[in-house]
Amino acid sequence: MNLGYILLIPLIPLVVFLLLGIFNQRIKPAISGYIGVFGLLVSTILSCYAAYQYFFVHGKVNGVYQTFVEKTVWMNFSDTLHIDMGIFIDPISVMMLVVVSTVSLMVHIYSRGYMKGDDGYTKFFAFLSLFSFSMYGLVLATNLFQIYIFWELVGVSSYLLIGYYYTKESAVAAAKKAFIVTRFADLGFLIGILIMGYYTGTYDFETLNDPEGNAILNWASTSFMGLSVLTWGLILIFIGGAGKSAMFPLHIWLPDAMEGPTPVSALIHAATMVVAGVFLVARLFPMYYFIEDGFALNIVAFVGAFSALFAAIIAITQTDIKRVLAFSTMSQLGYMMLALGVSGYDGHEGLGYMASMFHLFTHAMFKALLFLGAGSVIHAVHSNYLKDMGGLRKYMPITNITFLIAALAISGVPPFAGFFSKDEILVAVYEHNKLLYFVGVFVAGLTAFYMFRIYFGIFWGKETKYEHKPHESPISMTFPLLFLALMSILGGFIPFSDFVTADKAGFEAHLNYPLAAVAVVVGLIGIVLAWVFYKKESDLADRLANFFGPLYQWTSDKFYFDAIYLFITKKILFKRVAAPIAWFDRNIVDGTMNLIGNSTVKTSEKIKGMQSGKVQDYAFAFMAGVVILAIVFVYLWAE
Amino acid sequence: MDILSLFITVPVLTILALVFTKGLRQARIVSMIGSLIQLAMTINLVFAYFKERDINQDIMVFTKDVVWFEQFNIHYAIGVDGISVALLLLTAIVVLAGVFISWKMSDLPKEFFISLIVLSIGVYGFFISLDLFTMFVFFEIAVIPMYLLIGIWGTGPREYAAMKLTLMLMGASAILLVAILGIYFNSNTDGGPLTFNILEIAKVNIPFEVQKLFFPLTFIGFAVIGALFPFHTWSPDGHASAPTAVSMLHAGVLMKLGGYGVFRVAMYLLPEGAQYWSWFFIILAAIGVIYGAFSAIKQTDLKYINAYSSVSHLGLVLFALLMLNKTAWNGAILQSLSHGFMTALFFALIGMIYERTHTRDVRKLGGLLKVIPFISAIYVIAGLASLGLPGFSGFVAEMNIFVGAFEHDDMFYRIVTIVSVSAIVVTAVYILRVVGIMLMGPVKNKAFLSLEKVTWYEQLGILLLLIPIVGMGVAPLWISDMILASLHPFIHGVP
Amino acid sequence: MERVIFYILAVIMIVFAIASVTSRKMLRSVIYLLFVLCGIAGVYFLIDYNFLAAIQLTVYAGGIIVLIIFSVLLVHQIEMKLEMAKTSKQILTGLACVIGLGVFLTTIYSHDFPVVENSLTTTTSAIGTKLLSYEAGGFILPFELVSVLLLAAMVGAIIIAKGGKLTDRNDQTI
Amino acid sequence: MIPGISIYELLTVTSILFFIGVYGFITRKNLISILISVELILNASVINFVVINKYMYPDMLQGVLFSIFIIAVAAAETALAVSIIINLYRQINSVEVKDIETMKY
Repeated sequence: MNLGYILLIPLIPLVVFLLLGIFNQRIKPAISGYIGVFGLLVSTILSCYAAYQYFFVHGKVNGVYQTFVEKTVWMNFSDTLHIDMGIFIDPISVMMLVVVSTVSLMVHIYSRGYMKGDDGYTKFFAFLSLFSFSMYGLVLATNLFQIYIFWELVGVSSYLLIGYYYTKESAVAAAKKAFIVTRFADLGFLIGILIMGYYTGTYDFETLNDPEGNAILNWASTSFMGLSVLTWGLILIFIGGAGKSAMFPLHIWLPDAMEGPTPVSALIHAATMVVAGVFLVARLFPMYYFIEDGFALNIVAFVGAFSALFAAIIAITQTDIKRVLAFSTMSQLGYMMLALGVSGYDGHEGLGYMASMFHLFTHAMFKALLFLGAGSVIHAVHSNYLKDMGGLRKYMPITNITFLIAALAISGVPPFAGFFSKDEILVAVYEHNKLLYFVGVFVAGLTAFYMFRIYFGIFWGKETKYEHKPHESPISMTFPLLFLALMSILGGFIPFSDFVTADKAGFEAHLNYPLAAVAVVVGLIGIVLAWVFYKKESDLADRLANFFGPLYQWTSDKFYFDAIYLFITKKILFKRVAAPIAWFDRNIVDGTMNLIGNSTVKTSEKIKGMQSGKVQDYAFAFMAGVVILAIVFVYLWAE
Repeated sequence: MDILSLFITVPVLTILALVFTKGLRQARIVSMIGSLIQLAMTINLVFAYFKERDINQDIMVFTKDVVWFEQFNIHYAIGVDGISVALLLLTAIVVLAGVFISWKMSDLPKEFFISLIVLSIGVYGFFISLDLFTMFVFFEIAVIPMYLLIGIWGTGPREYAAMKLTLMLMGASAILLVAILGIYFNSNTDGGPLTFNILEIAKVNIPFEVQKLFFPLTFIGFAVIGALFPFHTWSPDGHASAPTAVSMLHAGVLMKLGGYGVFRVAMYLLPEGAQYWSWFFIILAAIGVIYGAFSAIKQTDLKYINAYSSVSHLGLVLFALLMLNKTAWNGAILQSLSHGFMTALFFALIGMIYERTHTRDVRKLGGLLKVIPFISAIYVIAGLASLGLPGFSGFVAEMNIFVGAFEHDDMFYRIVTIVSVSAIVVTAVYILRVVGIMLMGPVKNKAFLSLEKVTWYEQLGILLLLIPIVGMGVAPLWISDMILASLHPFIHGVP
Repeated sequence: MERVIFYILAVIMIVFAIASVTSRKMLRSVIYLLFVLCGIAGVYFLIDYNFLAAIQLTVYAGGIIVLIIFSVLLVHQIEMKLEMAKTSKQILTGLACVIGLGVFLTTIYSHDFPVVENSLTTTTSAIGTKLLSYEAGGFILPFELVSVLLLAAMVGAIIIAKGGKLTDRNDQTI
Repeated sequence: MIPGISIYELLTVTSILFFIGVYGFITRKNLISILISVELILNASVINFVVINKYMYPDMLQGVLFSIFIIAVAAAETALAVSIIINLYRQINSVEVKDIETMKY
């Protein structure tokens, strides 16, 4: 398989970024928009072509999808360890290429309308291209270090884009928070990489993931505190992934990241970057699965399940629609982690893996659609808050329909995409652990409920008085909505299990009707409840909120996790660590040095007095000296 | 004249030319030409080095040896390997950038540029010397002009800062001199003629007891200028008071003498001593790394923030050197280079901001991204480079250091490594804090709205420094391999 | 007889020496010094160096003392009280002197001087011959040197004493 | 030599005189008093010369001759010192030691 053109996929956005970044001031905004869209379009076409080539033409040999690697040494650490740069083609990376390209292209097109007239129009497209480049690099990474490199780059593009409205204090704070929290998680990732590199002697995915390879067979050779060091490494790497994918308790940055422009939220914080954590676990899946019998994988499963539940509960009470979507994203990411966590490796055992990837795919489509739809709404009413909306279906028909499709998809209503992927996740979980299954089903119900809560809140319900009459968005914004809606409908029918599986061999997946029925029924219950609460103009919701009182308050305040983090950083790290250290430095360390200097000066002041200029004093000193010397040499030292 | 001695001769000629100049315009033109020639020579040296390396596998190439003090066998012995070539390149670039940044140095311009170039002579000489004594002489040549540069052209409590800096560095020099003499008198164990030549001494097996005694002296003597905790306190005050170009040169180049000296003298000549003492200094260096980062969080003066950040980053250099393996050493040298460019860039930017807003207090600044976009954007880039973002030099260096440090398989090393690694988070905190307060947010002061845009010489200075940062970060292979190859002979000394 | 005289002389010398260095009146101090010098001359007589005793009396008691008295008269009101050093300093110096004296005395007493019993009288002519002898062991050179020294001292003293001119011309003051 | 008086007693006396002179030299605050003390010291040493000459080497004259020289030198020195003192008094109107400490620091 010829990989040369795949190299172009990440490089084109990079060139676009450099072009727009360097000639920022000299390019007319309209042109820069076209440059950005055009660049991405080429990348998308190439990605689709690559996917076609891989899945249908060259990829499969003897029923197993092959891995194609092309790489070059980027830097040498030592004789054995080095960082390579290259491209790594296997089912999940190709699938990710398609996902990233599609969503990114849609977001680019959408942004031309959404960002129109903004000061930093060119800059915005430059950053988007930078992000696309980094994300492509991430999914194509051949080794742990390469993925880490692009991991950081997507982090920084996310930082730049969240802080895009940099004159707004809250955006700056959110950007900073996102970067630092993920950076903290990356610390775990980095240490994990170091552990992996040291104990296995390689960073290459190919070598690491080989089930017959050294790393997996010899995992038990070194242990630390009762677990294999590789398990520790995997757990630490998972921390990195959890940071990017906003898993509990590193999720706090994601809701705040909604301060960025809405297309950014759709691209980075819903469809692509946040799934990097899931992708990372999937990328190292054989290691997770084989080492220490999947100990680390169990952690992934439980963290995923808990995050899914936790986020879904919070999502119910949020009033900012973007935040609802953010928590929904976190919840769905938890789903994917959960699916990975319960997956096996061979054949049908690997259903969870495949379901997770499937859900990643469908979720990217409908969640991007939800965000873009929300963006369209926000564009129309100039507010993020549910209270400022209502009855918009009359003014924004396309947005209304597409949003409804996305909401149905995420709620798992057949035949929309979410139904298929979610069903497979639930089947996989059911086969693995019943408790987690119930959590999953419950979350599915909650998801349907909060999605339709905002759907009804926005498009139905009581009509708010609008200052400007809301109107449908321009074609540049509605086209992506329609396209993504199409994907949300059709996406579910892709036979994913043929393409993307843990052992790369593919298997026949069937719908498990009883379980599917349960999930659908729970979803519908959620929708109906939402109807009851929010469709009618009733105070039922308020009464319920009052009934739960403090519990509602807790949830609405996101269980005070922000406060806890704030306490740790501001009160403990800043006040109790950094400030004392700064004080210590100025007063103790520097004080010591100054003390040495000052005492020298003082001593010399004192000694100076001895140089009185009086001959008699010198005579006295002379005589005393002679006497002392005489005593010493005549009596004490007289041999 | 051989290729290396030109590095001393050209600045001397530049100084001679400067003596006959009048006024700022002539002085800066002459210094610029001198520095340009120097940079061209350095680039030429890089290519010549690669060519020479193919045919010459000695530890040092382009060597030359002239006796200048026969009684004590002191030679003017010079030569370079990949490490010194890299550091010479750093020096040449930073000096030229420094000249550009000082384009408008209006009081006593001639004297200012002369001092600057004298300082650079010391640095060049230090990097090419192979004779301990000559090296020491150049070291002192580099340190002394600092006093004048800060004391005369500085701001704030400049006499205090200059005095503190000079005294601490002189104190270190005194310790260093003792160490050098200690090495000298043990440089020939069978009673033959004593020597200062590094390569000669390296062949001799200095007794363990002697190494044990003199390693800490050598290490501290050099590490004070490399801002080893707790001997770093000259650095914040010194940098805060120094004029921009001097801060750049000092943090960018002069502080590298410490790491280089530790590497060339302490590690190379006293390997067993290094082995014996490493745990102790590793603790100090690791404290320095994390401590500098935390201190930087609480500072409000931009220069202080950067000075503490230097403490942290250079702590990492010493930390890596003490790891005593090739990967970490490679990281240490790369970190020296990377930090040299980055911190020089930072100080240049801080100087520009200060020149325009007349304050360095971050709390008084705000929204600069709107009013001086070029400088602010570069500041963001420099900040991202400083926090070790891939694509910039800092990442390459730090990863080498961490991977190298991780090669030690015992609890102590693991803990100190993880502590040092965690500094990357703290670094992110203080960098983003400044970026958030100073560059982003609303414009706090109406007067800022009419700030002067960036000028061509400032842009030149910035680009000079930015290009190597990005270059090293994107394509580290050639420089990293050049250094790695040069590390071979050194690593063999370590037991 | 000599013993008694010696002891008397010794007591006189010591007492007046102490008085001389502690007296708070300038002139008295000089006079006490005169007594000490006379006592020393007495010792010379006892020891049979008559010529030396004569010199002591003429040069010291006669010349130097007069010189000092003149200078006292020139620069002081005679009755002016002298300033004394701080008590602590006096005690400290006294202590150092006593210790030094102790060192001297113990050294002297622990040393066995090879004393030659004799009662030779040195004649003045012998001194004169020796002083002007230019044979081996002769003192002609030092003698001449001292004469030059005295001349130089005389010239110097005159120049310095009338040195006002010098400073006036150079417009200098200390 | 003095019948009945040993060299020790003589040396004791001269030592005492010497230290009295030293004491005076250090404690007095007046240039003339210091001069007096110096005379005491000189005399103490002169006696030593003479005594040792007489007691130990009676057939030689070196001690005596040196005494003569010392006296001559002392005379010269006193003359000079007095002239300096007078000159100084003319200049600064004082002969106190504390007024002439320009050697200080």
